[in-house]
Amino acid sequence: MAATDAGQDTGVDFRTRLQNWLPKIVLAPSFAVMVIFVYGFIAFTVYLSFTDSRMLPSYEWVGWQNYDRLFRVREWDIAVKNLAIFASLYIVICTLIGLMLAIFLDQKIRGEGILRPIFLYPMALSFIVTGTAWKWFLDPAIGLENTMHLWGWESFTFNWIKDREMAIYTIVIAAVWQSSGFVMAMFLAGLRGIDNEILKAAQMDGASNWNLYRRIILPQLRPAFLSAFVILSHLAIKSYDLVIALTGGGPGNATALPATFMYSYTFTRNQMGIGASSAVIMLMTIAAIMVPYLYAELREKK
Amino acid sequence: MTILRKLQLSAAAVALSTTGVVAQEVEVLHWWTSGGEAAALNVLREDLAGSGIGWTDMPVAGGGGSDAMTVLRARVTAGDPPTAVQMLGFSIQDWAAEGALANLNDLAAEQNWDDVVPAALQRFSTYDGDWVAAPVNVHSTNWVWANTALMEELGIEQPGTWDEFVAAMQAAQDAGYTALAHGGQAWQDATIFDSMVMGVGGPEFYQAAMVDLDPEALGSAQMVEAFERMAVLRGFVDDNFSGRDWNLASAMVANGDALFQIMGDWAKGEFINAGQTAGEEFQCFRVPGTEGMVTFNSDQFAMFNVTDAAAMEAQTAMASAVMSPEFQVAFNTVKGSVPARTDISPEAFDACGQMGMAQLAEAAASGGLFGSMAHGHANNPSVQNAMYDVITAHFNGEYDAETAAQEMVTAVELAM
Amino acid sequence: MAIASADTAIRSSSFSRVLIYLVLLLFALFYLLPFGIMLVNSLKPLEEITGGNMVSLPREWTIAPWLSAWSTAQIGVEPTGLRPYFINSIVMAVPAVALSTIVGALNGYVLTKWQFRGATLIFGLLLFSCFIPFQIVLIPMARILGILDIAGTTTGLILVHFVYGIGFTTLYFRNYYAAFPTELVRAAQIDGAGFFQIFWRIMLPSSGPIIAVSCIWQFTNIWNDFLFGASFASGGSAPMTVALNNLVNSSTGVREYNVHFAGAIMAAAPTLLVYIVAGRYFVRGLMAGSVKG
Amino acid sequence: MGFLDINNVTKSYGAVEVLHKVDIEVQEGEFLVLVGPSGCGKSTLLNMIAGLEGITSGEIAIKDRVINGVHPSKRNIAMVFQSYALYPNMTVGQNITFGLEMHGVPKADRDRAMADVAKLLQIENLLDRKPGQLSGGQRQRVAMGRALVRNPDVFLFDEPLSNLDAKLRVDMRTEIKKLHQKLGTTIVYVTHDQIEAMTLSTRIAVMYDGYVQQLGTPKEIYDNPANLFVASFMGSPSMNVLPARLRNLNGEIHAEITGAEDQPLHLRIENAPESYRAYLDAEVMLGIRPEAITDPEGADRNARNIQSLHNTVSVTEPAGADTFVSTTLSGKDCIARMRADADVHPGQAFDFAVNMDKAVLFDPKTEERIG
Repeated sequence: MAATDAGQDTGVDFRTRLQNWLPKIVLAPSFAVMVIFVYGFIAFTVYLSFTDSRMLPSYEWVGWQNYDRLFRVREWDIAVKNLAIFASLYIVICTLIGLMLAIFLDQKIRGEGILRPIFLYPMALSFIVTGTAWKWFLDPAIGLENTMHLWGWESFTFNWIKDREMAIYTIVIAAVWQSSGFVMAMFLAGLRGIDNEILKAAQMDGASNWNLYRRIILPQLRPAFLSAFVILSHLAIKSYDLVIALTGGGPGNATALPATFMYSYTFTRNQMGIGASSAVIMLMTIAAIMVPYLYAELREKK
Repeated sequence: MTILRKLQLSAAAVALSTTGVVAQEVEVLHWWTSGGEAAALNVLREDLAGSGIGWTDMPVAGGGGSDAMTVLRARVTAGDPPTAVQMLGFSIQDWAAEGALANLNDLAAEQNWDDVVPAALQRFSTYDGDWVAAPVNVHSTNWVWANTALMEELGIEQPGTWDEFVAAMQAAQDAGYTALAHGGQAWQDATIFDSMVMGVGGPEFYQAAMVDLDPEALGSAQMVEAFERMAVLRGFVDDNFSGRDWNLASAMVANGDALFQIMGDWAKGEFINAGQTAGEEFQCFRVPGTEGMVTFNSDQFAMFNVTDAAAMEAQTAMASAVMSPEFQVAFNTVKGSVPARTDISPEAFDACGQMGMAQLAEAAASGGLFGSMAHGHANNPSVQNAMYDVITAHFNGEYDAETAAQEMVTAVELAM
Repeated sequence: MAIASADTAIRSSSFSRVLIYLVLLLFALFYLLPFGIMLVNSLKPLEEITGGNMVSLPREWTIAPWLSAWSTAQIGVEPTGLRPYFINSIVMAVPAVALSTIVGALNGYVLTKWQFRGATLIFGLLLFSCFIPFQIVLIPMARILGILDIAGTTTGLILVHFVYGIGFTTLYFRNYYAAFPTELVRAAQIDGAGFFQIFWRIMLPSSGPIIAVSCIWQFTNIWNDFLFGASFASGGSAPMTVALNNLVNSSTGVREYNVHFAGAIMAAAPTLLVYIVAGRYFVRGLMAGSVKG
Repeated sequence: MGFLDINNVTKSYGAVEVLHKVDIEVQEGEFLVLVGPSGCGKSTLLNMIAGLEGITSGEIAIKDRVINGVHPSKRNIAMVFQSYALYPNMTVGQNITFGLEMHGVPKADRDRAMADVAKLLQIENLLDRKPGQLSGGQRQRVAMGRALVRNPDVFLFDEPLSNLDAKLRVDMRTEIKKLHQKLGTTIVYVTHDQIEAMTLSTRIAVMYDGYVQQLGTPKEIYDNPANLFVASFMGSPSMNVLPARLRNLNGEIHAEITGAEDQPLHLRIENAPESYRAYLDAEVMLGIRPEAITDPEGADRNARNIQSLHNTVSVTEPAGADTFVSTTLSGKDCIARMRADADVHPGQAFDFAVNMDKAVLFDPKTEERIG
């Protein structure tokens, strides 16, 4: 798609030569910034994970010791298991709700202009802002359960946030609340991008609504599914303030996630080496998801 | 260590290029950000303003100071440390070990700090015999807060032993009240655990287990007993305790919904805020079994290395102001804690405050004054948090007492 | 690029339409609930909150918490309320959003219309940078800001937000410009327009929706950031989130929940406003580019 | 030396050569059409003239100035794109004058130039509109206006009519032809549509697979295609190509083909060139345009060698002006173009009149024309 690739020519005039260099010059600062601030820092973190850094970085090499310790710490196990539960539920539920809302909103709904921002706004708020409200709402003594009791539904119980086994699901609820609207917007954009003639054709072919969606529309939303998956998995892995605001990792350590684990070890517990090794594992997980996706996407484009 | 030296070199370079603009100023990193405690800190600011020293406020709340410590690390790494930083216990020692703190020996000698500050506090304010921090207050953490009206209604006397304490709570529970108001957060769990360890084993055992981290003490029968007492307390806590903020637990006592709360002396502010008076609507007494002993934490201002003379002067002035009796009184009456100096008149303090001051002096003299593990004054943060993990897991029913004691041994070993 | 009329005219019975409306309304309620709790409690006196049900409507309405949070609440040693920090946040967010959007647009332009060997690889690397956990950059970033002598300044903070925003803005613009006809660029070249003239005169005027997406995304992220704001801004220049956190998270003080909620809503107001005002461009912009991958 | 010289130009992407030694000389005022199927390299060649793609080897010169490596805007060319490439954010007027503005032409001159062009193309009333508000034909005019206003040495057209509907395409075709006749400009025009090529051009370069297959006037190309590709690509319906054998019957050369019932049929070739003798009794490909096969009454009066051919009609397709008649020859469908009122029915045994003046022969192996 090169607009000019006179690079392989002989005898190029100055203006053209400048024009050929300009794109590279323009991209260069971003490239430099990225090499230093992203990949340099990643390299630094990888290095730290092999040192005995505690409060501040140290350069004393200790080999795999931090990784060895990391996998012996019970909290890390919990954090990883929690992430597995959290990420899978979060991604699936967000996608389902997002898709459902998008399909419903796409039915020539009156008031779409009001509903859409309502669905979308939680993405605009940080959990520093909404954390307390969520905590109250989920707290059985003052929130939903209490309100139901006041309204006369005495047998109603909703005490997940206090329950070691269930607390992680309250994190899922709050996380779904925050991002499902965003997923809805992506699917809605995908739906609106589908050629109407195809739908008309399918309807003339006698496809029922169910089949229309299953066979015609959903397959065409594949790019939206992919984008949603990538954005959601990255949000899931990076989830931090959500947990801190809602449960602080509790009850006990029942809702710790790798991101909270990493922060706690690096900055609160002065075990920067172990914190770095957990960060490296997280980065590798992200890379395992992202690299194949990026490779497929970019190769296809080329 | 070596990198920190390098950092300082660059810090010096930075300082050379930037200072000299404002004559005298202190930048203070702290997490006393709102309400009464921030207002109390303002006393200090105005004090300094009186001597022509500016105050750049750098408050970072959250996580009981852990966010502030993260920020501090960023600032030091950037070669731009604040003048003074609010700090707890072992953090001061860690930063001093990195060579990041200033030497206050001249001022301390001049003002005779060695004699007026209890030795147990000096353990944290000094490093290698050099003064590096100015202590602001002493919080004791082994207090029980009780609702007077409820005690009268249930016919309960102030309990003097563990058994009486349990009996009193049983009575409250039988009468349909919450016996023990508690918030299920790791540091709150650990706060009551401190008192249990102290109550079961006394000072020597506390020293061996929580400070010296002796594996034998950590896995001993006494430790099992301490955990069993935790389980007993768990039986008196209501079902909704998990994640509750400590001040909501205090409110339960103040409102007469709960009988007792085990909490540090900052809880007093909640009662006073509810319009109550110490010794009248609410009572304070030491956790039964820990009388004569005090587990404490102490907020201190650690002074960071500054390079030019004006900044050093301002820093010294600030340390001096922090240690002045006027500020110690003004601040601690608001904060609920007691002064870090033992030579201050208790007049200005309320009943609980006066009791606290007397007991602090007494414990300091008898060797019963110990840093609180829950508040980072018994061991370093990695061990502290490893203990948190075990205590919280046990309190939430994941371990029985035997397993918990065993887990203490392994968790501490891993964290060292 | 108007939104194609919702002509996905799938006929459905009136019964299922009622059902659809019902579901949509239920979800709207679900989404509004936490904000509702905040709003209701910010209008109550404190005793009503600590004494009673936190979900019920105020018995006595008051705007005192709002006034307090805005101008008199204690944030650190000074009772300034959130007002000065609000301005800090704007001073920080506006240039950071503008810079990262402009650079993202230029990058997207280069990556689609002036591809050279290795450009795709650079884009891949740039994209992966969106996914770096911010906690790990704290220490090395602090060091670099120190070396650059902009530690503790708003400039430093703008740099940080700019750096970690480029990945996303480049992604958005690249996907948008990929669908932009290359013939236009060629026509402009023949007409004699240079690299920047083409960008300025041809590309940018047609980039409305994606500029909106990029700005919304960046503004939300930067405005809501706490970690960088707390670590890299010094006291007086701290952004809103840090001040809000200082207001809400006092460790051992009395908690004025009504003031906290009022402050929280204030802190959220600009991002909410951006979503409501520019939100309709959001779906349009997503449609025009990013969803198509 | 011509006005626009393309000398031995090649283009490679990496190791793949996509254009092979193209050599074309265009005279001033010529209308050169590059025609060929997609992927033949015609657009690449045009882009190389425009400077939008680099030249791997060889030279391109305009007015004796070598323009390799010269920036597109410095070549004094103008280009009309398939999608018109109108800047969506500018009005029609701004679109037309953008190039002048970029070249630093003062506003007054730009406006005058714009007024002239607008008048020429009858788009005066559209000047304040945005491209989005125009119909396809109007956009086409604006795109041409944008090219015309620059008064360039060479106009480049990249399939400018392919986005229009059939009717409009014919109208615009005529209009472009008129403009060319009126202004006498030099034009290089790319299309895949052979009718456009035939109608518009003064010369055609037929391209396939990166090679110029044949360069010549429309008549040369049509009547004497250089090879089988050109023969079948140019003309619609395309030339009938039938396997045949050359026979020497009574001292005269005949092409022998088979009819619908496999009966041998012989078509005499007059004035056969010497080169045909080499192919006697060998297999050749016989190419006959549909219009060279008619009913006897409709045969060309001026033709010297009309051969009669008796064969069965398989299908008739009345198309208004003409009737297309299919018959099977040498096992292949062969199409004849007849008068509308020719009396032909399917299944009928019919006497076709074949104008052998127009017949050409190809070597089946090299696919080159013999002769």
